[in-house]
Amino acid sequence: MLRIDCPYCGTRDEAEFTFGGESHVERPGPEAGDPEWADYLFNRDNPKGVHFEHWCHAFGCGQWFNVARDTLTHEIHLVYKMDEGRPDLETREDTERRHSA
Amino acid sequence: MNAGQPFRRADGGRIDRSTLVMFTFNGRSYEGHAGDTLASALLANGIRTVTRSFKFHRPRGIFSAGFEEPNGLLGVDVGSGMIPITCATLMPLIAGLRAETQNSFPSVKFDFGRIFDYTRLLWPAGFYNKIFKWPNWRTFEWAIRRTAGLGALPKGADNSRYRHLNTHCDVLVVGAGSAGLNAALEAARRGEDVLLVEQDIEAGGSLLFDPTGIKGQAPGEFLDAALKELRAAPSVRIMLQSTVVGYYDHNVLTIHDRSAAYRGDASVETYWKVRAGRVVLATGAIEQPLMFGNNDLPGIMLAGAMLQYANRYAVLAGRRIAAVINNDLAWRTVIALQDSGVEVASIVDVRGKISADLVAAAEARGIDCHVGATPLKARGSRTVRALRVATSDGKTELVQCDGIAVSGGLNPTVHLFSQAGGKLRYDESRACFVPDHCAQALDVVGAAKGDFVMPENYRILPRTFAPVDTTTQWVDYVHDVTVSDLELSVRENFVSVEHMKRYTTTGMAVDQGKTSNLNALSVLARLTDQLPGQVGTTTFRPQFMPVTLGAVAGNRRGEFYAPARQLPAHNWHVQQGAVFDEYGGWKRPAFYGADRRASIREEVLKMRQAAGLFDGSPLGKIEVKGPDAAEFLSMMYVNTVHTLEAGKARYGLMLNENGVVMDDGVFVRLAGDHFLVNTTSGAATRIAMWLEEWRQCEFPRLQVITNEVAAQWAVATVAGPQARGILQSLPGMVDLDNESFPHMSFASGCFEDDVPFRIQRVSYSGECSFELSVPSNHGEEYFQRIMDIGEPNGLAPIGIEAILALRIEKGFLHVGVDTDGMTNALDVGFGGIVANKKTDFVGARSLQRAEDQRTDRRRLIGFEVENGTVLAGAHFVSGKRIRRSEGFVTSVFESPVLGKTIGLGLLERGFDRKGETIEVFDDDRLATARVVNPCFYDPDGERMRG
Amino acid sequence: MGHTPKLRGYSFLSLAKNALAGHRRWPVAWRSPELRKNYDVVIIGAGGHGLAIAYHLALDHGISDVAVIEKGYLGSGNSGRNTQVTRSNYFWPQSARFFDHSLKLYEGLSQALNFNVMLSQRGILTLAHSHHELEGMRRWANAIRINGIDSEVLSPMDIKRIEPLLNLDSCYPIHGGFIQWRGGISRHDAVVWAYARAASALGVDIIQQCEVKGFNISDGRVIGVETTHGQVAADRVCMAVAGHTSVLAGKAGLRVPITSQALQAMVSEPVKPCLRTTILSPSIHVYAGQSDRGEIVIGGCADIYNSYAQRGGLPAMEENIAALVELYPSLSRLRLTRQWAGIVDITPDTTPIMGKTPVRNLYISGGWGTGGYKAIPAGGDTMAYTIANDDPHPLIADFGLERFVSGAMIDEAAASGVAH
Amino acid sequence: MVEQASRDVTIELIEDRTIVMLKVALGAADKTVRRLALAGPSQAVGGDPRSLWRGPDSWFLMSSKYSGAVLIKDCERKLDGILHNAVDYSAALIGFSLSGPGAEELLASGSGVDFRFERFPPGSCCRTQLAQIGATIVAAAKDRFEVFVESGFRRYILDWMNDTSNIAVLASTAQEH
Ligand SMILES: Cc1cc2nc3c(=O)[nH]c(=O)nc-3n(C[C@H](O)[C@H](O)[C@H](O)COP(=O)(O)OP(=O)(O)OC[C@H]3O[C@@H](n4cnc5c(N)ncnc54)[C@H](O)[C@@H]3O)c2cc1C
Ligand SMILES: NC(=O)c1ccc[n+]([C@@H]2O[C@H](COP(=O)([O-])OP(=O)(O)OC[C@H]3O[C@@H](n4cnc5c(N)ncnc54)[C@H](O)[C@@H]3O)[C@@H](O)[C@H]2O)c1
Ligand SMILES: Cc1cc2nc3c(=O)[nH]c(=O)nc-3n(C[C@H](O)[C@H](O)[C@H](O)COP(=O)(O)O)c2cc1C
Ligand SMILES: [Zn+2]
Repeated sequence: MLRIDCPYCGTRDEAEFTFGGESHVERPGPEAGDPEWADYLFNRDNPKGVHFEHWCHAFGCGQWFNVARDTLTHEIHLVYKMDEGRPDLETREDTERRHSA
Repeated sequence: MNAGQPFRRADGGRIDRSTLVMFTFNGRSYEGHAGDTLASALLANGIRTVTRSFKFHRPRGIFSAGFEEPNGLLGVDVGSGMIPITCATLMPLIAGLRAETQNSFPSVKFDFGRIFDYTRLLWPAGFYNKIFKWPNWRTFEWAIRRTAGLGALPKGADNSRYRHLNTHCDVLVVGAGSAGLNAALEAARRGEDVLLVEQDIEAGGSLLFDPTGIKGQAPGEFLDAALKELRAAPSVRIMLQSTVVGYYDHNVLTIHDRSAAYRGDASVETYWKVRAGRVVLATGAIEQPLMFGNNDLPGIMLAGAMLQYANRYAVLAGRRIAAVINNDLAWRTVIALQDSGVEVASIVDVRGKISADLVAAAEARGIDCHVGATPLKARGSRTVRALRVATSDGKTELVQCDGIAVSGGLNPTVHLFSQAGGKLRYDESRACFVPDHCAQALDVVGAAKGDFVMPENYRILPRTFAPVDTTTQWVDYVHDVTVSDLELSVRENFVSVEHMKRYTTTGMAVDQGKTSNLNALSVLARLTDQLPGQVGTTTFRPQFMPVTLGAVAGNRRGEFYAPARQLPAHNWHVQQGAVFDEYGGWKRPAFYGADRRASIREEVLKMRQAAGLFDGSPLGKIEVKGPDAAEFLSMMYVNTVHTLEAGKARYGLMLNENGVVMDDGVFVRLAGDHFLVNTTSGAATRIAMWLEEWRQCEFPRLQVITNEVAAQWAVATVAGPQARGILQSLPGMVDLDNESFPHMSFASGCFEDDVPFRIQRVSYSGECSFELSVPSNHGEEYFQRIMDIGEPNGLAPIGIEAILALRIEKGFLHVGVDTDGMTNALDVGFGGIVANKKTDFVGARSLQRAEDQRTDRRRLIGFEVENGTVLAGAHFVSGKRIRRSEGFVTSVFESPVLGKTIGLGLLERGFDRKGETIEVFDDDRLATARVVNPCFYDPDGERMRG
Repeated sequence: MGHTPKLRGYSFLSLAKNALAGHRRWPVAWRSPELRKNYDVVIIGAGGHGLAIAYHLALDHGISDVAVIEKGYLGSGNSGRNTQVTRSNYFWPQSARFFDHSLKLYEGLSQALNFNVMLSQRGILTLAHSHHELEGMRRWANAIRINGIDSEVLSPMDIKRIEPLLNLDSCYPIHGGFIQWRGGISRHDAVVWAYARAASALGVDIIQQCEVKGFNISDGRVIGVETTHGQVAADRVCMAVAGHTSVLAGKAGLRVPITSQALQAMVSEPVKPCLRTTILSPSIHVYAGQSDRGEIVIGGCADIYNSYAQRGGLPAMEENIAALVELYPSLSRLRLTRQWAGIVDITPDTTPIMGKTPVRNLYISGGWGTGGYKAIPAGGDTMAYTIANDDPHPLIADFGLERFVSGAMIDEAAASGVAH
Repeated sequence: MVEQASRDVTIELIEDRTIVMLKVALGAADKTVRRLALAGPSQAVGGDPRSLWRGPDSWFLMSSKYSGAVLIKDCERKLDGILHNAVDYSAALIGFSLSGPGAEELLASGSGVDFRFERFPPGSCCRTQLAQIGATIVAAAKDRFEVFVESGFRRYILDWMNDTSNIAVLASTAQEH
């Protein structure tokens, strides 16, 4: 069970959250061609490693926020707010290398 | 010595001799003491053969004294039914306990199933893959199925209660042996809050039986002092009879707590979920058996277990035993055994060189020592009588004994460590796998870490099998896997440890290989010329010990399985004779009265002829406010939003980004910057979250906020020719006449009794219809008030089924019923609205794809049945011999008003097929129907607008 | 499907003969050859699909210069960890045709491969918990019937007769359901091993413990792969790596509409026969049946987030067990022994992705999600055809990647909607 | 009104209170807090009206003195120029007061939040999942909590609390054997 650190409420159980998939996906305008639109609709980063994704604290404060989580270890490196761009984990200081032994 | 318990020592042990506990085994009565386990009590009574093995029905006896037990898995009844596969070594002896052998017929002493043992050669590992192919597997399956299964489901209802508990701690210490106690003490002294969890009925681990002192203290003294200090510390909680069974992500662990179990209808099992800052695994180590001929005979037991029976339970597992061992530590155990009254006839150590001190100590006690000897085969039919040994000088010798203590060394209990994602390392000096590293916040201490001994005091020889018939050397006792099975697996190239596991099923039984995995991979290593470290282990997974399914479910059963809401006027509906059903998480009146069909029909007629009162409270209501509210909603709806005037409502359709219809409903402009979005009942929460997701994630620049307000309001929908008159009579009601309050209007106000209300004129039934909202705490009162006014005018309560029928007559869409996961806005007749919308909206771009624009898509149509019966779910078909589905019936209603059966459906090219007669297929029956406009009743909407 | 000449050797007679010889004469089930530098076809992933493709290439198309390259042990992916449900009760004709072809191949598989895969057609019983759900199920059952596949709508009483332990009046009362009697289970490992044995006998090289790390692509055409054992040249390459499809396709510069999630399964202690069919409840999200060894095999919804961890989380497990106990109260005293997970490759419309890719001579068989076990025989057959002819087999013509651009999705979830 | 009492926990209905749900634009949260003296994150503060933090952009205002209309008016006055929406939510929620030594354990049966005194001292407020449904929980005093859920769940949550506390009593009696 994941324990996710809501930036507003603190750490809570996975069951309180909904998962929104990849973050920072650009929505193309209506003028996009079919391939570009299909890419936006269906193709997602699906890395084995750090995934930038968004979650909503649905049973808590109702806020969406971003999470950088490793899909192999489930380790959460960073939680950041919706309006922040995709971070560079190497350079950010507040990256939490949680439990890294 | 106790006459009733011939193998009970005269004194010693931690049992309560003053309390006799009666129990039965296979129908016969026996006695034991409080503090016994079922296993120790059976042994005290001299019961050797407790069960028959799974595949070959060989006699088996108690093999261990803990959770690693592979044999003593019995049916046990302590007042909650005969529970199969209960571990006798963990089961506390309780008065009135009934135990049964499960896998034998007619009795455990004589079992016909033994035929499989005598024909053992025919049933090697994976035999079923090679045969039973002709004519097919099912021909044989029924018979095989009957022989499988370790026990049978208990009969009767389950009278135990189950619950969940969540908890948090700074440090979770798993295991209360010396290592765990020390870890708990240290943490407690630092002031951390500690949860110390022990699966046994008392704390102590090997302190309870191992006489070796700890830091100069006798084991008992250390234990008492430690417990005293821990019990006095306010930040320490100690849980007994509680097994940590799962180690999940982010240091969440689960505990199966049986401390209040086994008490008939007062039993409670608790399933804990612990969130631990740090975890200390002090889970000890499991002694491993050695492989030799007939090493599964009753009477053969792990050496440490024999010591535990002797010292903790005062039970002799044999009167004159042999010991078969491969390490120095076991010498200590065996000598301690002798000191505890178990006569040790001889020690057979497979190693060539042993410290003279050990031999001297043993010989001083009169023990015959065979150094560098090889155990060959145990003798005996239902219990061990002798052991044949090849001595170091090449001779064979027969050691007479009634028990054999085996020790193949210890193997750390690393299950939880592995579950946590930890990686293991093979430690050659200890011939076992020890924890290496793990990304979660945990420490491993004590025997679990491999710290049971210094290597120089251990000198273990890697385990191997004996040079005798490998079909008689057991590796996995539960699944009856022998060394020869492993050989076969290697011969056939199942050489990956994972293939061997699956091919032979080693380690896949309920004990998950606690005494077999290490031996199996040692054999594999030997057969493939590898080191065990190269072979590796299979994966440990939850559960560490089998957990009752009921405990995992907790009290989330019956009415608590899925929470359902009650309507504000629930009691009123009950009084009206409502029959309730669950719709989208609400208990709602399906209809009123006894007969489903008749009631629905009658309610429909009443609504059309006079008026109906329907509870629409579950409809979603979301307020959307802000200067950009209109722009936001314009993105969310297919429909145009800006042109809507304040106080007016508009019907709208919402799509997902793939163009598929998600929801429909009416939205109201309360004021320039303030809207009220009505959603369907089933989608209320989903749409509220959908709007928030777009608002927060995609359109944060828009100045808009949303409030989900549905729970505040009870909604009484009053519709029908008499509706206006009835509602107008409510004192304080706004003017409802058609000029001041036409169709699709909204107003709010306050009744004379100060109850605020909102009213909107929208219709799902096709009648003149008003949705009146009052605060939900006034719901019941207002339903009654409206009824009082309306009853003389023919007002009747209307259930949801009638409403769903009424809307069919109007051809109004029911999203999710008349649409499926592929229906787009164009398929439901929104082509014109889409074409007219000038701005972007969610799903718009998808509708431009060629696929979405195809005219042969399945479109929403109406139909009238011409011939036969049609039910929802029937298909429109073409073709005679080979049929092809052209779509399906989504809704049907035998309309009393129209006097015919009508329906809606999705039909290929549906918009172009008006007037066509089509075949309708249902369960091999055919009917015919004519395609018509999907509005059957009052097509011009005069009643609705009138 | 023709019989493979070399595939004899497993029978009652041979078992008896070998027993007399102490089982010392059994041949290897498959060879473990060295990886060569060059193959006509390289298949990545020795799951059921990869192995079945290789088998059919060799058997039906005479292409046996084939390597199946597997990063772990063969069957270590989802084929070796699934809940074995085999059925063809699909809604859309394209799916039904494909999956029924697969079921028919399953029906003859033990004989064709001379290996008992233990196909047990005890029925797949889908439950409806409300009046309206039953209408939806009737729609589904009729579609199946029109597709020429068996399905029978059942009343609650029929269901009680088939599964007496089901609680008809649970919190989700059972209003009815439908059954495909030809549906059932078979033994997952046996299927993988049977194909491996057959492919190996036909000359296919199965290379285990060797990971494909990248592709050699020249002029938009694949010419080989890079592996942990070195470079391998190949005329044609097929990816059959299930949960790892995105990662591997990425190495060829492709983006695919797949997310990888952990789908869990779990087993109870083995008990005497108590469940006959596999029951499946789309609205409670659980399915369960009893294996021939006696364990109750339980599955349900996937963990909600992307994962490659191959282990299941707690919420989904609890959800599945609570649902099971609600449906079968008499299982409450049974115990759970093990819980595991596989990484499933989920597509937006839950239909697989099969066929060609934008890279020439690179083929894909993926997106099997929660339901590709039942597709193994047909997947092997049709992909082998596709690779041999560089043209999609008619049965899978609609399963290509193009559908995501055109919008021609085949959404089975709309009709079925549960992981199985 | 006492709804239920087991040996270790008493459940009482919280009656006669007004609740207003206030939402503001996220960017204006700080200003709002200042103007209305609202509770900070994860807090419940104030006399009457008191404010319960629901999230960075939302509060419940509760009062036993003022009507919803009065509270809403007050918000409108003080939040002039700030995008906000204050709605009467009094009927939407049902509140219970849980008191006694078993109260914390009762909550712990249904929620993973750490309700121990040191971690969730009086004045703390959280929104969480309790027995699968959304709940707002306030620590009122030692061994006393307030729980607010949607009023439609009244029957469900009462039955659940009753059943759960009965099991707890059964478990602790059994242990005393
Ligand atoms: C718990 C669970 C239950 C399921 N239940 C059912 C069910 O009841 N019925 C059903 O029909 N389906 C079911 N499925 C789905 C089914 O198991 C899969 O769809 C199917 O097995 C996929 O087969 P495959 O051969 O494509 O993939 P896999 O069997 O996963 O094989 C892919 C192989 O590729 C290997 N690989 C990956 N990357 C590389 C690389 N770079 N180099 C070399 N090798 C690589 C992997 O190690 C793996 O062995 C279930 C799945 C799970 C997880
Ligand atoms: N002779 C033997 O059989 C034997 C076995 C193991 C350890 N030892 C000795 O014990 C000493 C080490 O003590 P230790 O504390 O490391 O081990 P220990 O065996 O004394 O204690 C481990 C404790 O952990 C408990 N436990 C294990 N898994 C658990 C789980 N999942 N949930 C709850 N409880 C669990 C066990 O019931 C046991 O009480 C060493 O001196 C070693 O030589 C002897
Ligand atoms: C249908 C099926 C039945 C299984 N039955 C058992 C079982 O009875 N005992 C057991 O230990 N594991 C059983 N397993 C689980 C395997 O041990 C193993 O966990 C699974 O194949 C995944 O592999 P892994 O755990 O090594 O990753 C079963 C797996 C499947 C797919
Ligand atoms: Zn939050």
